[in-house]
Amino acid sequence: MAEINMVTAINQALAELLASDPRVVLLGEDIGVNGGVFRVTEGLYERFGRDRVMDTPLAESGILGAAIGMAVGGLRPIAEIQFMGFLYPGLDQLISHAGRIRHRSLGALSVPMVVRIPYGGGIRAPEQHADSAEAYLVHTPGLKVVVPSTPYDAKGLLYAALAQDSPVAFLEPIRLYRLGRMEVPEGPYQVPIGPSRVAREGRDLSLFAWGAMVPLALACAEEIAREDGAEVEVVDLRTLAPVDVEGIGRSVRKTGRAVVVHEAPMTGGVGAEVVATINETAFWWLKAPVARVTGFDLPYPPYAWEEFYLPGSKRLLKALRETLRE
Amino acid sequence: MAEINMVTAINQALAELLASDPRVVLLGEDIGVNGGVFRVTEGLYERFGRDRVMDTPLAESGILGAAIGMAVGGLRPIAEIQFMGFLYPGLDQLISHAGRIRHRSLGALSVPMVVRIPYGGGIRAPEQHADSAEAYLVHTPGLKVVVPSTPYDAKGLLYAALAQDSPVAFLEPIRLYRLGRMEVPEGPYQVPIGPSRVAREGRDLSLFAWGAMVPLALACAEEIAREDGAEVEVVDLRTLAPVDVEGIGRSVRKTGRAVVVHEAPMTGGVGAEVVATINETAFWWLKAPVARVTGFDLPYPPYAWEEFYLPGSKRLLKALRETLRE
Amino acid sequence: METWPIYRVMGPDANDEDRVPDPVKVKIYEDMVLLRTFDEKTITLQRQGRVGTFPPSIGQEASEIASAHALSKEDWLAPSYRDHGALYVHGVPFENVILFAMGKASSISGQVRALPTSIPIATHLPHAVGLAWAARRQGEAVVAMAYFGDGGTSEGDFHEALNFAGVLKAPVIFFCQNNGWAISVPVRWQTASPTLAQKALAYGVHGQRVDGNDALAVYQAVKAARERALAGEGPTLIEALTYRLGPHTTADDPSRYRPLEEWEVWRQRDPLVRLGRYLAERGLLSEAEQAAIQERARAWINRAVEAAEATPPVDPTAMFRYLYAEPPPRLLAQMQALQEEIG
Amino acid sequence: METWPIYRVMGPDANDEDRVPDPVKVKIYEDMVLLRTFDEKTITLQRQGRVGTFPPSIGQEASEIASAHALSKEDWLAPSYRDHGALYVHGVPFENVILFAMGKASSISGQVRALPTSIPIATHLPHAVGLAWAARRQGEAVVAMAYFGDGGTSEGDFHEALNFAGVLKAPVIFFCQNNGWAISVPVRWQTASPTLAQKALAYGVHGQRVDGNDALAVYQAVKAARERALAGEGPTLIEALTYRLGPHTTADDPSRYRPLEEWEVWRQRDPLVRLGRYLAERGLLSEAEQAAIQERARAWINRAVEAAEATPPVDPTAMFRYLYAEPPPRLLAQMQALQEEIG
Ligand SMILES: Cc1ncc(C[n+]2csc(CCOP(=O)(O)OP(=O)(O)O)c2C)c(N)n1
Ligand SMILES: Cc1ncc(C[n+]2csc(CCOP(=O)(O)OP(=O)(O)O)c2C)c(N)n1
Ligand SMILES: [Mg+2]
Ligand SMILES: [Mg+2]
Repeated sequence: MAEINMVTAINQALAELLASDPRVVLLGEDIGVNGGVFRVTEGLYERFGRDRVMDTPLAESGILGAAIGMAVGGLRPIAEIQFMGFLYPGLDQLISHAGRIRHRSLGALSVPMVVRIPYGGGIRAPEQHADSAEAYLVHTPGLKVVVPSTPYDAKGLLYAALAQDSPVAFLEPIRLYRLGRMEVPEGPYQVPIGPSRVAREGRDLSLFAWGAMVPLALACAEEIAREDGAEVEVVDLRTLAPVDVEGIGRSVRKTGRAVVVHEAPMTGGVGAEVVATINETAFWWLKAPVARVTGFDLPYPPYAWEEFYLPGSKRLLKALRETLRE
Repeated sequence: MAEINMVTAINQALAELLASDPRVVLLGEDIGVNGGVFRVTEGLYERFGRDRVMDTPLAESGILGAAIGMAVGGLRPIAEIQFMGFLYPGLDQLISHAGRIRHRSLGALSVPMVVRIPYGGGIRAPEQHADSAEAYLVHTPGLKVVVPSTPYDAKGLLYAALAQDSPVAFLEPIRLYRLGRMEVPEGPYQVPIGPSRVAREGRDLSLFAWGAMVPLALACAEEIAREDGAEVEVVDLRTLAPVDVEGIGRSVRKTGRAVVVHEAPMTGGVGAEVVATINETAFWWLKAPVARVTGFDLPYPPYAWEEFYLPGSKRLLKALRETLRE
Repeated sequence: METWPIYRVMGPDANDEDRVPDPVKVKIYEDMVLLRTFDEKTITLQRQGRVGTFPPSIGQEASEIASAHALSKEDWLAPSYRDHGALYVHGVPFENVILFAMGKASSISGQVRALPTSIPIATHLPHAVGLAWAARRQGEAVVAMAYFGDGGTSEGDFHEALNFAGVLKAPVIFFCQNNGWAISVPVRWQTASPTLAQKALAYGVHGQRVDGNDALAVYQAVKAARERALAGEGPTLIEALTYRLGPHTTADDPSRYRPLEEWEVWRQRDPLVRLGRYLAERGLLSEAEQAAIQERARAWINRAVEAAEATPPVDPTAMFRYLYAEPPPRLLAQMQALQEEIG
Repeated sequence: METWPIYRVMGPDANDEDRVPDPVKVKIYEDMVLLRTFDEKTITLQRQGRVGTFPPSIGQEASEIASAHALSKEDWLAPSYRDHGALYVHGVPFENVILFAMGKASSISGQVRALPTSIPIATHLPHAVGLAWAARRQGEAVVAMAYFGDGGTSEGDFHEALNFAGVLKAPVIFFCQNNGWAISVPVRWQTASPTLAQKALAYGVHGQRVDGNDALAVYQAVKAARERALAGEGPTLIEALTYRLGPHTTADDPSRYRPLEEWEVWRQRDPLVRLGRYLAERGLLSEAEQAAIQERARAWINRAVEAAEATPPVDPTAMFRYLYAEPPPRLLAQMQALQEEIG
């Protein structure tokens, strides 16, 4: 098996899906001739042609709305939103339609589409190119939301996403695109949507993370093991919606302590949902308040401030130690 | 002082603001000649003319975007979105611009605008006319979000909203528009944005609510007092963003138990933020898990299902009793 | 600047009337009668609290009904909230339309190729583009048609959809019923463009104005747009000039904003009366036959309403069944909680 | 269909050149040189990791600079990410432009009447309408001008803004730089409309095509639109035909999508060379003087970059200062936590 990075893993999955299922079409801005601004769709236009890998006009609501129509009409569209900060002009299509058509038609129609959305910070991008807006999606009934943190999961979750009968937002952590390589099998396999993944076992504290926060979480867990002799369990949520109520509860019932880390602003972020879910499933096991380690309640700042804005190991280690101490 | 309902209180505030401040302009769909689909702007067009009370084309992003420009340019626009379910096509303007211009200009520009948004269910409205989407707004840095539950608060919060240097989403619970009357002073007064309001004192449990859930919360609190002899403190959050960290913590540190009730779907709703805030400010005082009583994780259903979807006294009383019992 | 003639078939100097088969003319009339009868009935039911807020099509029956008759059943429909008439023509049983008005059913049903009515204005236009594209990719010779109003032309999604469709040359028809008003906002406050049809020029697509109270013209205009689309000549924007004679919905009071004189003018142009007169003149349907059709419609609707009211109340937990193929655990727990709650 | 002539001033059979004052011509040239010099320098800095991703305007200097020169300082500017040139002309010190490229400052500064550059495409167009309306209501004789690209015409907000402006007859100029490409998407895939200017017809507003590499024509076109707006004749959509000679941003590689021949053709039309030749021919600025201007620009930019790099690193907590007039308690707590974190 080849060791590949996340960009290649997603590209491979897309190529295999296009090759094996004629219903699959890709659409988005600059995904065709240019191969995508992150090169995720590289080579697909050349191989599958303009009718399957469609460079669209610059219009997010149009892209998502057209994808909805395609999905209802029998195709399996995979739409790309170039950066998460540009999802907002198209958000209505996800909230008002993608998430509701199945419900509103009482199951007669469904919307099996995938929306790929590069997201998150840490790469010195221009303003408004580093948003983490997963909370809006998680609060939208009818949408599933997944976030891979490894090349293997990226490919497997993409296969799983395309097999759903529901629309799936597939969030791609930009910072991890080329950060590491791992063995990824060729051909189809699915990483199930729903269950979280214990990325590191531990008995003393549950650390919940997703996307680019997972490597940070793992690194901090190692440091805590080394320096403090405590074992942090790192849970990569992987699926944000539907939330893995059982997986979250199980881990915290074991450890009795929890921290959740994300890039998005704290208030109303998915971290709040994790805390609330812990409160509901593991309250009696809790030995300390759950800590949220997050971006600040500010718009993502210009990149000179980025390192201060994003949760880093200092901020996370402090929270872990405080939570372990209580 | 006259006893008036919430529609009249808002109408009165708008009329006074238009009369006293030439910078105030109203804009929205059907707010002029027609006086608004809920009659909230009744009579204002006739009195202040088309340049101050503007019937706009049918375009939410255009309305909010124009309002942003007006606010930066020195006016004090009050935009109306006809129903909360129609905010979504304009959400980008709030997320990408209204909430960021002050930050992105490092304070050189500000966006003092108010967006009035009728919201919520319970009136047998057509599909997609009953959404409670406050969670999207609360997670958006730079926006303030207020929700009155009484005519007095409606007028006072509107005055306060217009005095802000920030954009304020002013959510109007449709179900309460004409539900009760109370004395409301003529002329200006502000209900401060930020602090919650203890609508009913109690020592045994803190019940957090806003909008149309407040009367429900009060009724259930009375019933619990009568039937169970426990005293529920009802906290009307009133301001959802910035969240009243101190007020929430104070009440739960006193009572040791909490329930939060809202109409929106549970997952990722503002209830999660309330739970997380309690976890951070009152964990050591908690005697039971905090219960969330909410709409289900579904799109708002057709109106024949409405009574089953919305939190009602049965659902809330059950949660209160369980939480009191633990 | 191009001129934008208004296409007519039933007018004095119009032609093309023979291109509409006589049985189709009669069927269009019957369906228009049924729609009018239902709308009038439902306004009464709403006043009695027996249905919720309801948007009647009174005055727009020609564009509403004749347009849908020009489609094939394989075509896709993307309707708005006011398009129960078109949905019925396209295959949704009227029984279902009634249950929907009672909040008990979906706006669509069964095997009909239609989306649920779009409540947020014009946001369904991109769906029609996608449906058309899907059909083409799958080798089907069908079109997608979206219904919307004059107000809908102001929404960003109108623009994005027409632009997409133009670029793709997708087989779509954008059917705009310009009924003069978007609730209380007259067209001249909606846009400074002298016509809505000319907005097509911004997208390199075909624009067509048609007399929307001329059922035969509407039928022909949609037919022609459909043929163009299937011939690979791309989308058409049709502006059907009509008028809403009733309120926007049962919650609306048009006397607050609409000059009575304007209404009077358009009442004289009632599309149902006009088609009835035409059919009588041509000997296709006598006045007596028309009266019988109206009577049958009334009786049928009354029975159907009674039947709908006699259907059992909704199963409270049914709402949990449809959102996902398999409801996730938390949703199942919510369903169980509701079950316990209602006992 | 209206024809859409391309307005030129510097062409063979063009006129109007005397309407642009000579000192303005020279100043436009100087500013174009400064912008070109800065953009070239910044591409190098980016390769060295000294600035972040950067969008140069190389090839578009005539439309970028001359358009802004046609405004009054009291007018409002609503720029896009590529419009640091226009912002500079409108009053943002170039020092600030450099700091912004380094991620250390806002895209605007001081008392200039401009919005921060809009990153999401075309979503700032409605702001220009609001600014224009606010100015009119406050009795100011000013306009608002929005900058955007060919790709921007596909966004819903383009449509909503132009439609609003048309209805309000607001004093707005929509200045579209059609540089042929939206990143990798050519205009013909962006829209099936043969021109962008004709999109004005959908809104009852004035549409104008201009040679965007003809600095004097751009200047005159904006001046004329401004006068029309101030005379109460409503908004104008200007399509300035130009070309991006460089990459979309420093992260982009145009060789992946753009035919070299096309680029060659447009390189021959370099607006800077063209204006230089014109000024030399008219005896307004000799080649030697032009060389001196270029030399001064280089020296100035080098010094300014050094100065910008020598500014102290940002204060980490400064980002908390601006979102609200008074930061709410949780935000203050976050600021204190950061303060502790960085020690
Ligand atoms: C996005 C959105 N905004 C606002 C509304 C509220 N609303 C419902 S119908 C309507 C007017 C629609 O007018 P038009 O498009 O002309 O259609 P008509 O009702 O005349 O058929 C408005 C503003 C809505 N449903 N969706
Ligand atoms: C709403 C939105 N969608 C996508 C993007 C990503 N993006 C940045 S520039 C660009 C192309 C813009 O092309 P055009 O409007 O022609 O302007 P130009 O860059 O050529 O000046 C795209 C797709 C964005 N910034 N905003
Ligand atoms: Mg209408
Ligand atoms: Mg361009």
